[in-house]
Amino acid sequence: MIPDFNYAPFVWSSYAIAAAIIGWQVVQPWLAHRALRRELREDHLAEQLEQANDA
Amino acid sequence: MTARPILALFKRDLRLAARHAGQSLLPLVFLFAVLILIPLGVGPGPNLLAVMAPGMVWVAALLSGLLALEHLFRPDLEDGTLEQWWVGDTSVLAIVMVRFVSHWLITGLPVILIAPLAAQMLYLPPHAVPTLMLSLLLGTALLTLFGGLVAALTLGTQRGGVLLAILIFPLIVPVLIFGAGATAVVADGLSAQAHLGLLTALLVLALTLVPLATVSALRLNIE
Amino acid sequence: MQTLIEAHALGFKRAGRLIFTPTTLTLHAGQCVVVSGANGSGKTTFLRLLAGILKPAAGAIERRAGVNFVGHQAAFKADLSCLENLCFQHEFYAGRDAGKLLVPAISAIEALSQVGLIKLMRRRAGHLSAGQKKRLGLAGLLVTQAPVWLLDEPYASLDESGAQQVDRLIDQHLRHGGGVVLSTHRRQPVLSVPALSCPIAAAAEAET
Amino acid sequence: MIWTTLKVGFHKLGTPQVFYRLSSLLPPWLWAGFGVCAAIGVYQALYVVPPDYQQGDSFRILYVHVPAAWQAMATYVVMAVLAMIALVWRIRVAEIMAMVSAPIGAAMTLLCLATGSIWGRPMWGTWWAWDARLTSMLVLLFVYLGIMALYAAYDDHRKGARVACILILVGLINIPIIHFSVEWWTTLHQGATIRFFGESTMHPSMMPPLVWMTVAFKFLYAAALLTRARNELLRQDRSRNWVKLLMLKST
Repeated sequence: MIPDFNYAPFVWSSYAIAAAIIGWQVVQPWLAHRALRRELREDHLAEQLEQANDA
Repeated sequence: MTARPILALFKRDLRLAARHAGQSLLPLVFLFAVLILIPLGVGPGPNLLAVMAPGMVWVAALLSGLLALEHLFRPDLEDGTLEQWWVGDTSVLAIVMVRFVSHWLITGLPVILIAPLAAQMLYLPPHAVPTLMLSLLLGTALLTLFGGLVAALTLGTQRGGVLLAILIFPLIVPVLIFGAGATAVVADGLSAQAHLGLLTALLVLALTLVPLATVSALRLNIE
Repeated sequence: MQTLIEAHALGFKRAGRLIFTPTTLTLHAGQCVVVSGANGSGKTTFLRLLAGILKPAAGAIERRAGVNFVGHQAAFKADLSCLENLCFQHEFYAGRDAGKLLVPAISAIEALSQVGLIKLMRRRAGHLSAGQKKRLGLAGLLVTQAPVWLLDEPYASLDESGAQQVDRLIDQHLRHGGGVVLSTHRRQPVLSVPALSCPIAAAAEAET
Repeated sequence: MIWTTLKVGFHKLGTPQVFYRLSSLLPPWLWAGFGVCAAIGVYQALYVVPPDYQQGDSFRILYVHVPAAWQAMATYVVMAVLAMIALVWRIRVAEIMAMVSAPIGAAMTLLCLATGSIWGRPMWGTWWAWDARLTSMLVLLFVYLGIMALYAAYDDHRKGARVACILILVGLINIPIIHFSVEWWTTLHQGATIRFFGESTMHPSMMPPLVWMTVAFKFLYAAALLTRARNELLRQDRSRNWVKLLMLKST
């Protein structure tokens, strides 16, 4: 299934780097979105704690 | 004197460095800027560049190290956290050592890791790269230590920047001579035992004396 | 009544001259001492001597319990959020073994809600107003278990409700067996236990 | 009549909520488009196209190197247009899109430099050469990093974006200058072998995967741009109610 190329290490490392960099373009927004959601939820809980204290 | 405060300080320093990554990666970007300017200035000829490579990489590494010294103690003085080091029984010497280690990790280590790439751009013979990295390891540690001491000394003055560069110049001359010398000698195929040995001796000396001097310099400057 | 700090004829020299006449102060558990004196008479320097930041040029000091000093500037990193700053404060002073308060240190979020900064938990300390920074400094006290509080101008840039809050916190701290030494200008502390006074007088000219 | 609806549409696009809906609906399709084209392109590049008589199989790196280079430069052009719109009409969405393009452009430039350097090793015997095209590509990477650093340095994102947009326009003028100033060196890099307009010296059978990969990179840029822009919009408006309602409701 894996074709054997001459200069194989160079070809495969190039495609690996491409996959890594493109992979990061896919993963980064997803991570950022998840982190923001978690942060907003924590702030929401903190506010509820605040109301509970005032009440 | 448990390790928890030390770990807390270390984590805080790394978190702060990550928070303004632009500022902590400044030495690295400056190193590359210098390394790009040299071939543009001198011309792309491989053999000419190969001769200059050890010296150029070292000068660029030292200059970029200077940029980061300003952020060693001055931010702490300005926001009032520096005087908190003496409140409580955590020994200030340990705190200063932690600050040196975290500063070296943030500014020194990336320079060492990027050195092979930089050497390749200046056609440094590949067999000299390990020595370059080893000498840079000792050199950047020395730069952090001497730089830390000078930064602590000039903390009292308003803009320590210029004074800092002038004061540190004599301290880094031997580091440059032995460091660049070690790489150049290995590039020519000889052994660099002597250079690296002297550099290590200098580092051991600095590791013992500089933190003590820095602590007293800091205490003087927080009055 | 356990003594927390014993300072005997404490003095500090700047450019070779004593700044104030050497002063003696003994702080016992449950006591609040107000350091009084004219502007520039050396109140802050005296507090920093007590905290151990400055080395005394005259006299001696003996601290029998952990100390926490809050200066004019609340000592926080502007780039870190309030929560991160407090977590660091708790971690940094947690290692202290010198005499702890019986009361367990409260969590960072708890401390923030007590000083009314809970909504700003995520905000960077650098973006706070002067009053809010002062409250963050107080929250820093709650997060550590240092029995001795050394407060330099705790009421500065705080509104009346903030000042009352400071008094409440000091009262609570004294009830837990802590001690407080503070310097203040206009606003005097209003406590259940009357505060003692420790005057700072300018150094006599003759003394060199 | 059309002109007015276009103008209204253009400005309506600028309001955050409208842009949020747009940047939530489009990306899935764009990511899908990227996936399909990349799959076909990579398959053809690795399995279908015969090895080159001179370079053997190492020329297959071309199918990643060249699209990345084109995309790096195309991204900069798009970013400059967005920066122009942001500076002239002060449209916040254009500012966000310009700022968010910088990391993608930097990634493409990095990919181009890395794959080019790896391809250069067997062909020219060295990882790096101070050659016209390589040097100007490296400078382009520094321009991208500078834009990202400048934007990150400001706490006030509107001001930071405007300052960075000015830097983008300055960079736009600077890049052709750098390209031609280093052009006078003896260039190791091969001449332009792929010309759409002129007669291309590449063997036609090698062409299809390159087309697929280039289209794939366009999809990638569009998808990454909109997804990152949506995140940046949410991050900037996180204290607003519409973000809070949105983020907390859809747990």
